[in-house]
Amino acid sequence: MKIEIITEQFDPWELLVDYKKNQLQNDSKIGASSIFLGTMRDFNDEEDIKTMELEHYPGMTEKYLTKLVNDSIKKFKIIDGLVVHRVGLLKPTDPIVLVATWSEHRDNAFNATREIMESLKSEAPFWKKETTNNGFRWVKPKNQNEEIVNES
Amino acid sequence: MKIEIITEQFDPWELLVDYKKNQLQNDSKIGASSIFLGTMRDFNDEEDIKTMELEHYPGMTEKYLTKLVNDSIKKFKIIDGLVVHRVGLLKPTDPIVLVATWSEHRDNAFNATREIMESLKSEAPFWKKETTNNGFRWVKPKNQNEEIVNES
Amino acid sequence: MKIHVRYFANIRDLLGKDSERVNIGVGATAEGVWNLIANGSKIPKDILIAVNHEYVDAKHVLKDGDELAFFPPVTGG
Amino acid sequence: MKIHVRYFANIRDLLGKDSERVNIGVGATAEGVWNLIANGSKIPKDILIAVNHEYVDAKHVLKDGDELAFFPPVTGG
Repeated sequence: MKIEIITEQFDPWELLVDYKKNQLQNDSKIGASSIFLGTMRDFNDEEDIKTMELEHYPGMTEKYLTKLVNDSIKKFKIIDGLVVHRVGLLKPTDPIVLVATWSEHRDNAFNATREIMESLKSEAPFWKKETTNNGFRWVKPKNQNEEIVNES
Repeated sequence: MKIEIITEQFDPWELLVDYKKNQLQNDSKIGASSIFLGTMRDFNDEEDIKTMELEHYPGMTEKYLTKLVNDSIKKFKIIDGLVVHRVGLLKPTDPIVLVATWSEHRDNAFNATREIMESLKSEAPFWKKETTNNGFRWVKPKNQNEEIVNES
Repeated sequence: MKIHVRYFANIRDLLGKDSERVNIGVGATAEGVWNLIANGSKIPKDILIAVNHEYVDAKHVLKDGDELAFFPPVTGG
Repeated sequence: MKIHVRYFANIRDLLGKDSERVNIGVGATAEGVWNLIANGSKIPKDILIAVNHEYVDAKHVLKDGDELAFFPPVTGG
């Protein structure tokens, strides 16, 4: 398992290759890998986005993500899981989050990666602040009718 | 879109990086990438597997996969999709199939990659023949109670 | 009519051939071709049939020059 | 009891500080700390509260030395 909060831009594929080489090497029990990558868009809620600042709660965030992956290992019987999440100042096209799970059969990895992403989105302590042409704004979660608090 | 039937071992991450560089470059509308990789296991239905031969129906297979991805682009409003499938003689840990979809929001890419994989599994003309310690056997689909036709 | 018939996977093993060209009367179905080429073996219940790279059922009526394929349930991915 | 209080995102902006140490009587709840530090602003309806890195509700009773955090709904991923 790997949980990482990363302050610099990262290459998701290089990271996956490294992880597989060092942790999952020759694991011929793996039949399925399900990977999700979230990347920064240059447009959100009808405004161009210039940059984005991602903040987290050091200590709690790592603990929460570790729990998420451990829960998935038990619930979905996955072989292993990885979550890498960027914080700091991002620009459009930058990777934000990488989730990967490995399992014998595809159902397990598909479901695990999906559930990790949904739980991360709704409960892991991260916050996004976007810079638009009108200043900055804290992003509000989508399930709250995509409201936005403007603080230009 | 890219559909490829490949006769040699392939590196899924290199392939994704190349595709993104050449086809999706600077696409700052992409917020989500959902990737599935199927790899060969060394164990199936209670027997060790030495090698596997993957056969397809040239022409029909490519046509069917193209239709699958086109259907997904329409149904899930994904930005782009890719399917690469190995044929020929495989050994354990070899990549078998890579599916990737790209979309603005995560729901679309998650659902598209999942549906492409399920349709590919149930309808795309590929057949697996496994070599075990007892000879070879044609693999039967899992929804048929995992029956196996032994032909040693 | 002339039909190009192809066999894959364990259907090919069963029949001992991978393709052939058959002559059959106008109005013949996919199943009709099977009965002609299979030396009396019944058409397998779970067989899949394609004509010109599209799935069809056993009652599908063929046209001259069609490519007809018989194969077992697929197991890719 | 001594409580270490932390604020994140727009809660930090609202209060103009990112952390502080407060002294409060035994039996105090998370909401009690909010009322002490927030200069009269009501506790936001959608606020999230954590004690020692675990989510709790506003009525959670604190212990001496706890780390208490207030933050808005999360928007990671």
